[in-house]
Amino acid sequence: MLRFVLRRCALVVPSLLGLLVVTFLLIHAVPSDPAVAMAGDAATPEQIERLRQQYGLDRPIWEQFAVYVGRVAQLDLGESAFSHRPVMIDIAQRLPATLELTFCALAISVFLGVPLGVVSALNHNAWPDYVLRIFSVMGIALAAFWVAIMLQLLFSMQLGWLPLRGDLTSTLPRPDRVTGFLTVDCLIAGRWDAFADALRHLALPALTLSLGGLATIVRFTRAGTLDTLQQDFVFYERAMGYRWLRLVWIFVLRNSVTATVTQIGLLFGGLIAGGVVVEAIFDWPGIGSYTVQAILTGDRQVMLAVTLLVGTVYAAVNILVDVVHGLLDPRLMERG
Amino acid sequence: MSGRGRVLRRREIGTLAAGAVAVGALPALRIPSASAADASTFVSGFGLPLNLDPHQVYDVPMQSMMLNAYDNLYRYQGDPPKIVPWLAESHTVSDDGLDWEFKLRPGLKFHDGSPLTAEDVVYSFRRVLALALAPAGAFLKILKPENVTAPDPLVVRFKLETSYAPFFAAIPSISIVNPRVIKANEKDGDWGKTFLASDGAGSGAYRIVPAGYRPLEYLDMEINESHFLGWKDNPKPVRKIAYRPTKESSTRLLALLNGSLDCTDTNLPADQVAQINESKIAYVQKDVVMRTFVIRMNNTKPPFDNLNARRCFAHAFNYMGFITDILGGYATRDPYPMPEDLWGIPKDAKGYDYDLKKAKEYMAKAIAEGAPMKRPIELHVQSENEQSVQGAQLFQSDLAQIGINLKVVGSIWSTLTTAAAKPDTTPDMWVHWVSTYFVDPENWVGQMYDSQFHGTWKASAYYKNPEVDTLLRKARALVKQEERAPLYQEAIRKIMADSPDIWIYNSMQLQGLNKRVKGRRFCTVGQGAEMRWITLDG
Amino acid sequence: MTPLLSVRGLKVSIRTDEGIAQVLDDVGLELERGRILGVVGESGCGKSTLIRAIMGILPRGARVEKGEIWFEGENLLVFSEDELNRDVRSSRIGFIPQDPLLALNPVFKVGAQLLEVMRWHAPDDGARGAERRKRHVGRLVELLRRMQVPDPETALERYPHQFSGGQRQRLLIAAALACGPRLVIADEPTTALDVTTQHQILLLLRELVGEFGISLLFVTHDFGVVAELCDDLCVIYAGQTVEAGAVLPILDAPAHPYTRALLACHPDRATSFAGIPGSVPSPLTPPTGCRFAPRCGDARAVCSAGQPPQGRSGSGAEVRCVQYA
Amino acid sequence: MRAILRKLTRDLPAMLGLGIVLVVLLIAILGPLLAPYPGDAAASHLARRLKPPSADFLFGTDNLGRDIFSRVILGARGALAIALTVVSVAMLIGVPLGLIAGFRGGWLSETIMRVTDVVLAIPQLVLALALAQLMSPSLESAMLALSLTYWPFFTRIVYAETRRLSSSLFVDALRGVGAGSGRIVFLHILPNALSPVIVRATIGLGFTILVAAVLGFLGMGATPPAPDWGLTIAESRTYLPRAWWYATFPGLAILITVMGFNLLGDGLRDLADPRIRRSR
Repeated sequence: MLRFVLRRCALVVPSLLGLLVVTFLLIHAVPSDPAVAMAGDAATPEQIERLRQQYGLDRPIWEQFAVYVGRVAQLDLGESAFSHRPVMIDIAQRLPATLELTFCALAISVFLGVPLGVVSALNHNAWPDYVLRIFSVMGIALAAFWVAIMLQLLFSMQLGWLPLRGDLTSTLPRPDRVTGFLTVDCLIAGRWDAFADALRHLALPALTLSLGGLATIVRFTRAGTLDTLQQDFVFYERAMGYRWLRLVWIFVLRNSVTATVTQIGLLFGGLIAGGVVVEAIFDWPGIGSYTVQAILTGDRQVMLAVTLLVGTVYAAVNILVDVVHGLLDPRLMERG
Repeated sequence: MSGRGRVLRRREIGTLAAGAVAVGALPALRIPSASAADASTFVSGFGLPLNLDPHQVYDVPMQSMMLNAYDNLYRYQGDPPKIVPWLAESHTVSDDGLDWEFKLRPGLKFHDGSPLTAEDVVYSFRRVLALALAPAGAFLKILKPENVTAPDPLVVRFKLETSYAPFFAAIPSISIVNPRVIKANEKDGDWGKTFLASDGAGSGAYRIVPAGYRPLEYLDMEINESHFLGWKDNPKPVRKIAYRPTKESSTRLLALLNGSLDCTDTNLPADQVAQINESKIAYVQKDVVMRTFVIRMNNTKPPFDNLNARRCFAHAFNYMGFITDILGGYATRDPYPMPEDLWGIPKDAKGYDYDLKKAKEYMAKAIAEGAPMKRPIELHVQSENEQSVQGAQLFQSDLAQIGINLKVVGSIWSTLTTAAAKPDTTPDMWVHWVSTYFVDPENWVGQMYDSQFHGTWKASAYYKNPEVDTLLRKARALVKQEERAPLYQEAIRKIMADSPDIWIYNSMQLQGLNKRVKGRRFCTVGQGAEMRWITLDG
Repeated sequence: MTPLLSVRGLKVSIRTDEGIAQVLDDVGLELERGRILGVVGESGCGKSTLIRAIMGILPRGARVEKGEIWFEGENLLVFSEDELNRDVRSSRIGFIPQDPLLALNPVFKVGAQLLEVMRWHAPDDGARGAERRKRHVGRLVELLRRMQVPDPETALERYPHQFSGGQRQRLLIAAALACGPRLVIADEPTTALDVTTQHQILLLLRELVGEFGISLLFVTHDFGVVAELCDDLCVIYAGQTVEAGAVLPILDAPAHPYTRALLACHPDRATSFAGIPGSVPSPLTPPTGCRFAPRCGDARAVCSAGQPPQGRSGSGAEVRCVQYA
Repeated sequence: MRAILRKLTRDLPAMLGLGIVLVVLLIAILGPLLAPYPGDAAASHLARRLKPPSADFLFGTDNLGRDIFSRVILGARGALAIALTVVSVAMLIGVPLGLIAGFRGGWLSETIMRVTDVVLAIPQLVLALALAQLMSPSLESAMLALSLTYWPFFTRIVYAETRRLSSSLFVDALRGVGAGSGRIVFLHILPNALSPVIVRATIGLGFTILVAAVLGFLGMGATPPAPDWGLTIAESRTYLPRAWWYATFPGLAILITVMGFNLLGDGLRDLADPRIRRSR
């Protein structure tokens, strides 16, 4: 088990390096000159030239790359050319917000999607299956920004149940930062009011973000369950008089979620990057809006760092997925 | 006997129904909404600058932030803007315009309680010059760090290299910072750049709360009880400012309408005005600001190197249609290359009007002179800016009528400014605003049409007229407004005759405000973001 | 005394995309207490559907059109799904599946799966909760030991794939017996095994019938197995019982042409490797007369005219063939 | 074949999907003929800005007074063009790579699959945004970015299928009778690997339309005055919630089209997957 995880981790390093090369080349091919943007609105050409030298932007690209990789190896992601803040700190502040949102969205997708997928499979080619399939496809097909605005109109404006935007009501003091996860920090500080408030702020963006994943999870759970239901052991278990609900929700489900778990891993990477629109509409202080901002201003350090980060999270989640697979299906673990 | 196969079905439907009931029950979990804001907290929708250091960043959001957290020697106040003493009581200038002396008020204090003296002002200016970032632009060429001195704890002296009239106009752009706080947080002689990017070291009416800051997301400030102006003129000031800028225009509107935002930023689209004014809770404040909207033409690229061609384009834009219908009338037609109400405008000069007949005539002339009017022309716009995109589309459909093929190309600010650094990469045409960094013709015509600024985006028409250069340079070196005004008038007449760009309007700033906001004072510099005058009802 | 299990005139149809398939068309069999009945037929003749019908787990689209299934004096066909699950499966009818690897849930420990069955169906001995579970574990260990599963205590903590094929089949036999059923249905339980293991399992089953006082319904396509194990025999062809009676007389003197043909194909007795010409007719379009007529060497005109009547052969078996009418 | 078609016709959602796809295709082909104001792709009519739906303008008008109904119809062609281009390019890159990696094995296969992993790890939106900068925001850069991030899916599918098939008995048999590699790959493996590819492509078409809309929303996709659905929704943000028709109809167009492709793809997959087919 441990060896398995270590081997997977070792495989990740060259992949990340490859990712870094690709991103680096790509970003450096972009014609916008960070020095111009950095210098600001009222800058003179001389000021711009000075900045170019100061940040080594006049050096050959391979040299810039070598310097960069050297620093990344020491876990130094550099400093944003614009905010002059260490990128590491910005990311450490923002990543938890995005992860919190992503986890909640995934949780909604999974807790709704898996049961719906099973129900759909049990009613294969009957009306509940049709209805569920159409609705779950609608989940993917609905543009997130449209859903987001509609949810805002309904829940924040019309009904007034949930806050419109942000991660915490502006009059509430923030809890001390321990983990960076707002809800967790609220709990650590024993701030129940802030905790409830933070959860309420999470609701709409998480719901919006969950829709795309929901459909995928319904789809794969349905296929997996259909597949499992064909297996001999299901007939055997029925013949042996297993209780129906336990048969479906325990004995069948555990066999049919392997494909779903793989999808969760793939979704996770997509959700982090795909949260951009949702974060923008709900003013969520996460990594998505940070990325867009970096791209719009041409902040190379940040673009590189974010790509590296998303790549790492993606790889980590996929290793985790493999581990979960192993736990779900003991046969895989033995094959290694 | 068919019952057996169906037993399953009944169960499954049961499961489904149970799910539906559970979903239906969710609203029952409703929790009463927390009150949006109390009467001591102002939730501001003003945008946040890239970082908090007023010596590194100088743009519109920074202006509105630093007016609250920092103080300046002089400050623009009122509408129309007047430059008034602030930390300084008064100033003197020598006849040659080279020696400037500012006298500070006594008893000034920073947020940490330490006294603010002339030495601190000197440090602040030297820091600006050493960092040489955006706000240094106006000073780098005319001021050496060693020529800023403090002969007395209350006197700051500047000795300029050359006479430069806009020097005084740019004084309010420099914030005075607390060297003791900065030096304590300096790393490798970086002038505390990293520290001040996310913290405060000022003396302003409000104090930055570093724990309440996340770049471009949120910022909290709390009141500075011991601000040098005191609070007698505003007995019930805002205790806390919560900057919560919105990213989406729809969210901004909704937040204002549900009371969770006390003011929007100042870029409210005209089409949202009616919706806000119809609400019970908010209204739209209209203010004329000095911010001109211009379509640039690259005068080095054919056909724009041809005067008749440029005039043709200038006559083909539907100025009033754009202003009346698309901007809902919330802008004033400004045919001049700078704000109409600024001094130095030649009121007798006639601008270009929307007249496709004239445009056609000029087009014929241009073609006769060999200008390639039929080639596809590219107009670059900032994709994220709805207004410029609409303007471009309007232009496109009008030009199509006279047989000119205009292509609208979406782009982003950093790409555009990079491209504008060289004449051959500068697009055929592009669109931008020119905001007020300091209230002086230099901010517009001076930097836009003096050929010495070629290579900066502001001068991206690559217009070159030696007579204009001479006039602008002469005006720049004089101190007295009476002497400078005629020079600018003359220069502008010549520029307008050459039609290097298409000047469209001067902006009217639209800002949504909650009705509980009272006591707002507007000034075009800072866009009414100064909070110390504001009181919240209720 | 009435038989333990008696199936009479069972007709089952399945709705498919192509139309309605008559999978079982008048099947009958009787199983006396304490005896072993072999059900024999080629694949596709309806053996699995018969088993499924007895256990009340027909595939989707299937319908019992006619017939009765009497078990211990009750007609199982009037039982609801719940009643079957509560009162019949495992507790009164045990089941041994064909392929023990596919029949065991691969991702659960064997113990968890066997205990799940006992949890719901083991006779109530008054114990509850943990105590009941402990007794079940004890009973299982005892059973596994009887089944000669090595290391029965730890066996419960292992996963199905960690056993050999023979061991897995022993586990499943234990599972079938765990709740004390009167009847055990075995669906070709030895097909997936090698010959030696097959023989061991058959011996074990033979012993268990007497030992546990059960009756065994043994489905197979292999006459060799029938000869080795069964007391009675029921031959099914194309959804119909064609010959039924005691094993030995039938093996000695098979009456129905199909039985004869099947026996002729068996390696032990085969005279040629010709097999039976043709194939089992599609249940969608069954022949009008005798189902076997198209493949029958002795077919006459009357065979295709209508359903042959039930008759009795010289050895006392019931035969569905005009020859014995 | 007929049996498969019949099964498809019995799958209601899949038929619904097929119907939608056909209608959208028809609209895309006949667009300018169907639109009541075909000139509104580019024209502007300031006098009738932001009019609600009426008999003249079924879906209302937009911020430049253009008929939204016409623009929704005219937008179908662009949406399909994007989707088809992206998926074709992705298939052209992905399928051959998958075949090579699956059939050849060794270091080449290893390299291809590692590169595939790397590309899969690049956040799609980041790449799209970066390319939009690189080539200035336009439909072309959006399409390129989407193609460049979508091909690994095909590579993975084809790789898996090829591996499965090339170790199968019948390929061994072909090798035994001396069939050449090219012949085996193109005549035997490719046709067999095709059905999962087609399924993926169908779903990919819907997916691409959606992501292109998101890019348009972020100002990184189609440029004005293209009657692009995503772009139209992006433009409408300022006018919500008052001009509800502005976002709603293009939104519905995206919804219905994407749903059509997805439902059809799901239906096709049910047919293509032998395990699921068995259950019928």
